[in-house]
Amino acid sequence: MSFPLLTATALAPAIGAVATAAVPAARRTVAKWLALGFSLVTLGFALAVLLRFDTGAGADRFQLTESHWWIRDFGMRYELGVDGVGVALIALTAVLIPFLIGAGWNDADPVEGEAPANRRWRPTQGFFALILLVEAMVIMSFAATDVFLFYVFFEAMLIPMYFLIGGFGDRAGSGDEEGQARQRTYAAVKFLLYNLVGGLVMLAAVIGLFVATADQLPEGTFSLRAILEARASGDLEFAQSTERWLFLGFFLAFAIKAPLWPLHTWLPNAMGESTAPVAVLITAVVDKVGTFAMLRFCLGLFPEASHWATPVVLTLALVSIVYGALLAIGQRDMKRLIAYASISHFGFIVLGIFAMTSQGQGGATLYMINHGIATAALMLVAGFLISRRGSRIIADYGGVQKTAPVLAGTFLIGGLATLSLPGTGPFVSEFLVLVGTFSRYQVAGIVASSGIVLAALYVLILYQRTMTGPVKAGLEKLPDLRVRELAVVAPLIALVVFLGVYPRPLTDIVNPAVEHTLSDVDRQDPAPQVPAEADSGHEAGAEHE
Amino acid sequence: MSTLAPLTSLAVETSTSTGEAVQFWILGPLALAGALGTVLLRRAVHSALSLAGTMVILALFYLANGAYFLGMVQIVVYTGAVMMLFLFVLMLVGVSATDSLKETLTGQRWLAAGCGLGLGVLLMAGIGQAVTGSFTGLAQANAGGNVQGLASLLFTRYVVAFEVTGILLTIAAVGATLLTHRERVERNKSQREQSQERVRAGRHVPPLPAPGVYARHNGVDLPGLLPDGTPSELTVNATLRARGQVREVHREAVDRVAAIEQRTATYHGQPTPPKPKAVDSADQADRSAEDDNEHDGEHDGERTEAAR
Amino acid sequence: MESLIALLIAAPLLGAALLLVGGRRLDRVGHWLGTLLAAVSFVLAVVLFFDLLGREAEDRTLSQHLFSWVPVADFQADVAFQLDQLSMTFVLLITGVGTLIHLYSVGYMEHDERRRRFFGYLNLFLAAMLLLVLADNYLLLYVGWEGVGLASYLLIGFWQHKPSAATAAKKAFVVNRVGDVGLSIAIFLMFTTFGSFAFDTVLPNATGTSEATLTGIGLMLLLAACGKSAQVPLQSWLGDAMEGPTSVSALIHAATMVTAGVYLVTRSADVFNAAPNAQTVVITVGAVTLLFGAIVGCAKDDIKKALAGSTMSQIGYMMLAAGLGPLGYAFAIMHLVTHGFFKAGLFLGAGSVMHGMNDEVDMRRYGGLRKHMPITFATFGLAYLAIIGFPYLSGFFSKDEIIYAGFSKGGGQGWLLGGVMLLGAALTAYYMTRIMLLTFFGEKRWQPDANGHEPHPHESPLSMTVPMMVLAVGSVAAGFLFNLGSSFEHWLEPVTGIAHGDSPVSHGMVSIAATGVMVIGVAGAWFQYGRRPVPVVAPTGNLLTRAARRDLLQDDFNHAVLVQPGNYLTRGLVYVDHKGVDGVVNGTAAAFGGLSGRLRRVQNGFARSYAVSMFGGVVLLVAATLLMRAV
Amino acid sequence: MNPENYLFLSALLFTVGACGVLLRRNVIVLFMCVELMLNAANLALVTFSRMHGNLDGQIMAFFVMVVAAAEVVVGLAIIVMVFRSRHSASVDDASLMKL
Repeated sequence: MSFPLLTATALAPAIGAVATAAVPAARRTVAKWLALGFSLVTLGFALAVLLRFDTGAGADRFQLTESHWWIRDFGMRYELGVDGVGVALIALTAVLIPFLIGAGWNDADPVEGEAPANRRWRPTQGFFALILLVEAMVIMSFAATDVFLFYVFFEAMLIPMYFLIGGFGDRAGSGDEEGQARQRTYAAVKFLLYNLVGGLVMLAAVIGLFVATADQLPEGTFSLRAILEARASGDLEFAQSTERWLFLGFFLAFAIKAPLWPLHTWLPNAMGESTAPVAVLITAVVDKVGTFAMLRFCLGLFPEASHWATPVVLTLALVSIVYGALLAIGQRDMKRLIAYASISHFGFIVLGIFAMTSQGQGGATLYMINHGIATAALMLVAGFLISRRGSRIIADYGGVQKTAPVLAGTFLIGGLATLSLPGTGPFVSEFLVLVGTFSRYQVAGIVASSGIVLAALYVLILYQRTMTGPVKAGLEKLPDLRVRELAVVAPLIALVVFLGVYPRPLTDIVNPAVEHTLSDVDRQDPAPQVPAEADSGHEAGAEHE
Repeated sequence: MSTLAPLTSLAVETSTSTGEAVQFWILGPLALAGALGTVLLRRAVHSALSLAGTMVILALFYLANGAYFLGMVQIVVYTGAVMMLFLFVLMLVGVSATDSLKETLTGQRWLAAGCGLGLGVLLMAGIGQAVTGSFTGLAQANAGGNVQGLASLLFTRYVVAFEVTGILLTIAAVGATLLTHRERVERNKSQREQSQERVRAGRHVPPLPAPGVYARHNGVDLPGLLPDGTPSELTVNATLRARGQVREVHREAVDRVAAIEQRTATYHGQPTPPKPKAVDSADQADRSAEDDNEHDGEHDGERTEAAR
Repeated sequence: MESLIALLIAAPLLGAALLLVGGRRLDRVGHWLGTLLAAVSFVLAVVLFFDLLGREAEDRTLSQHLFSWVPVADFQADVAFQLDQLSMTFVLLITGVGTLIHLYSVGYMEHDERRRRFFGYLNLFLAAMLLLVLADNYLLLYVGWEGVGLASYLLIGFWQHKPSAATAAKKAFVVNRVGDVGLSIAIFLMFTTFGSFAFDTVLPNATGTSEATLTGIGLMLLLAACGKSAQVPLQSWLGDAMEGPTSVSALIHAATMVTAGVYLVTRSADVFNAAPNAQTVVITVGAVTLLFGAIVGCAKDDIKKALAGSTMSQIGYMMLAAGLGPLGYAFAIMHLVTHGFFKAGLFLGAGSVMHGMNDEVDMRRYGGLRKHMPITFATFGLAYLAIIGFPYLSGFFSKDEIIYAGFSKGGGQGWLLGGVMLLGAALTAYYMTRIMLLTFFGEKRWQPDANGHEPHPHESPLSMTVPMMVLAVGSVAAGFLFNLGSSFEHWLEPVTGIAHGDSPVSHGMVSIAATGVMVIGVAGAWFQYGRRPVPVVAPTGNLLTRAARRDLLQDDFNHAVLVQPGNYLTRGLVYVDHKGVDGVVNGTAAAFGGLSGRLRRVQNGFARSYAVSMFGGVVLLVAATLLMRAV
Repeated sequence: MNPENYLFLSALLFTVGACGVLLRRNVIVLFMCVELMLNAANLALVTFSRMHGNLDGQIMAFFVMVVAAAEVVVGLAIIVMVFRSRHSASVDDASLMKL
């Protein structure tokens, strides 16, 4: 059989994690370079996946597949394979991690006077090892086509994340160390509990799925591909109630992971308390697993239930969009603001997924990528700023633009990308989502569009309060971006702009996958009603008069 | 042996002899009373005694039920050995140590009462349910003699259990000795050291006064009297003091001592020594303070009782 | 030839990239580089213009397809350009005026250490604006649309150390965003209706599509136009936008960007023609804004804000004309161009005045400046005459045409529109004369500023005066040239179409009437400001005056209706999220904690209570067994 | 009369003993109550053996006695030890079995 590329991609960071963790305490720099190296190796593999992936018309849906028995008695297989969405997201993960490592280069150095005598104390090694571990698990869950395999990594991810959030706060250094530690622990526990609840419900659903398949097929299976085929050939037909319950079980877990109102409150805590790279890791990488899984599992496995749930899900998504944006406007803490902005964006993603149009879902997938990169840019710059001043409170800043113009500039670009300005990646995706939604659910589309204005508000308010105006006391000597920091941010910004101007490569990868998903849920795009027949035209008109 | 008389006419199929019935109806209530006594009497000794009584009665019941061997064992082992053991320990711990009737655990009494009542009712109901009119006596079971019968069973069918219980007993004995035997970790203090630390501690340096001085009799639990006739508890053994078993010194004794002092004083033509208020424990301080204003002996006695 | 179109945009874009990324090395040459690239794209524009002139009127449409931008199923967005007469007009205006203003800024921003970045932003603006007018589909237009919004945001807030500037910039961007929502919804509707949003599919198919849909699209487009062109109800940002450097106000907030709304309406002519209701709304908006701006313009003491008011009102004219359909499109554009000249001229003049007066903007502290800065006075004066519609200057032609078109709408509507526009003309004459008198005539009223510097007005350097002169020439001659055999109409005819309604009044009468009201307005201003001395501190006038000074309470309205409730809402939601949503979660956790705390009490360590529980257990077991046996 | 009465009696004794265990605080008394319960059980066993006409019940009672003896020995030893360490014979004083 051919070289197991996906396994290699997932394995590289795992090995890297072990290697990094093994570095002796004194050799911090070695650990850092080691971690960076392995993340780059992973990136290499991911690019190989990207190249090997055939976007041609005749190409089959899941490619680079690997399949072995894992636990035969329970029909669990080690089964990997990627469709366009998976490829794109794996690429996103592999691209982001090196930047995160670069951004967090000094975040995990032991603080002065923090028991350097104790030789076994190696926070730095731990930090980077954990990040690599998360990367491995995320890639694995993007590549897994066996529901149970996916579940395992979906849950295992929580462990390193828990330690990353609880163990490494940013050096806000505002005196009250214990208070921060308490906050951090609270955030970490909250994150863990929230996701565990979802995960356990999902576990029940996963087992339920196995039972349901075992009832109808010769032997029960967890394999997504097998189930899809069986469903296509009509061998497998879930009872309506069964399907709906299973759907809910899966959806709850994913809705928590990709925080959907009202299950979102863990995100602001987690992102606020953790260091900027970890915050990016949460929102840009880990949470994407949730939305990705909605697209692949909820829709793929339970089409009928997905139709059934669509109205509710859309409503929740809309609430998330508006609610998240409004709360972002109301925040005093930079990182929490970005977190709430992300909640609003996840609303858009879910909206696009459940609009069940090729624009909507394609847009949603692009949105996952673009939001990842844009938020990374914004959050990392914010992190640099915070590490300089030692405070997350917006009111502590002002006039930064005068003392650190480059920092301010990058921050502005990140912000503009976040408010999805045309010419940046997020615009394309957001517009696609909106078009896709509007073409089937006009009211929803219009309500969601209000998010455009709100986004402008929270981003520009943030920029105005921190960057413009007279220079706040204590910021006169604020150093501008250092070379390392610039090297981290500049490529991200370049990427954002490139994807805004020429998203073609991405769309080519994503479109076929989306078509497949739509055929799973047997939905076609609504046809344009030109010329003449104008029934929905009337509604459209009515919307605005 | 009058109780043994009805035993000869045993093994009736449907109903026991009236004699046994009489015996039961006399002794049964007594046994129950003993049990209640065990539970309700305040002083441990009393409850121990009433328990012993119950056990004896039970022994009689065994005999009445044709378990001659057990009856004897009951008397010898239980009433003889076990209860005596209990009494020894009681002596060790304090014979007259009493429970205060105040229940410290909230709701304990009610729960206990509820449970007890419930269990009683249920057991009664259960037994009542299981009542079968007739019963097979032990006539042929005891045909070869009760002890022989037991032995034949014990050494055939239950031989393993028997051995095991033997081992159990051995272990119990060893365990008991181990538990109660105290390992001395440091060497004994020499007398010198003891006296030295006594002086350092500023405790009573000279040897303690002997009990019973000037007392009507020299029981070890009778405190000696100070020159003014106030009893000094220092003279009584610490253990007794701990158990609160210091005997009362009766007022006459005190007065008599005082009188003797008086007389000798007048004989030598000395001025009467003033009654010193020098006392060695607050307990006696207020007591002698009371001596002045009221002179009621047993009232005084029960007051000291209360003082303990 | 087509390939030049992309270069048209590429030149300033390159400039922007170089200047913004280039860093300090370019500080010395940056401004010249920017100006040069602007000039380059102007030259290209001229070349293309003559190329178009060389062709037949019918095939004067060049188009260039660069690459497919966002292809998702039916959603096919391309990066492709289309250059027709309408676009060409705009391109010339943008690049021409743009270049001039670049030149002007070289002098105007001389003492600003961030001049390089300023020119970067200006180039960015040019690129975006060109993209806007050259796009061949609405989505790409949207990109340019937001691009100019961004540029204007950056330029308004260029002096970021001033909180007022930062706030104004934010306000402008947000208000524009509201309009953009309109544009995007319009695009959604087009996509759902026509399956595309390229001009050449949407516009031809417009006729024959349900009117309701078209009305919807039209209204949404209008909303967008209102945002960009500061029309009621989204007008509030323009006044504050004057916080930016004056050359910016001249280029973006007078000549080009704010007129994008008119471009949008004109470009979507077919849609609006097929949706009369939408047109009516457009007309109403135009008329209202026309008066609104004029009234505000009359009351302001800040010279730039007064000019901003006038800009609004002039764009109101254009909007109204555009709303008239084929009757007015051509004249809307014509007025747009002439206005581009004279209003830019006016702003540059104002800038030059401020340049000489230590950035003093209060006209009541000017006075008698004509002898101190003659060139400025001359150019400003010419532009002034042009805008008030002095006969045979450019304003005269374009405005009269619009008024005439208004009358020829026919019926009571026609009379009404004509009347309104005449009133507007009178007001225009009034407030412009007021500005003129307050600034250049009368005795000097200036005083030392806050730092005690006595301003000593002086004429501005050549780099500033030259553009002013050029624009002055433009504002004098443009109208006349355009009207020469109504060349302009015929130039635009293929795009907008031409119609001539039957006006109740003849063309000549309209001109006479317009001139008449102009004279009245000037006289009114003269009587108020020319004859008696002007108080340095504005008197509290009547209610209308005071309202007008506060921009007719637009900000108070927005504050009361939008901002304040918004604040309360967000604060409330923050509270709800913390106490409500999060409270539920933490509450559950706390509940479990408390419960276990209670249960812990049972383990009180007293052997007897354990005994009780065991005993109770026994009782239960016995009971259970008995029950089993009972049943 | 019928030997069942012995059973009723033993039930009563057992209950009383149990209540004693629950109510008394003095370790020794408590222990006696346990003995009382054991005896009650024995009475029942003996009675059963009589009713069924075989000696197994008595054997059981015998074993109970032996075990009880062993238990008493060890138990009392423990009591003595506890008393030594904390000079008290009250169960409630040894309440360290808390969480």
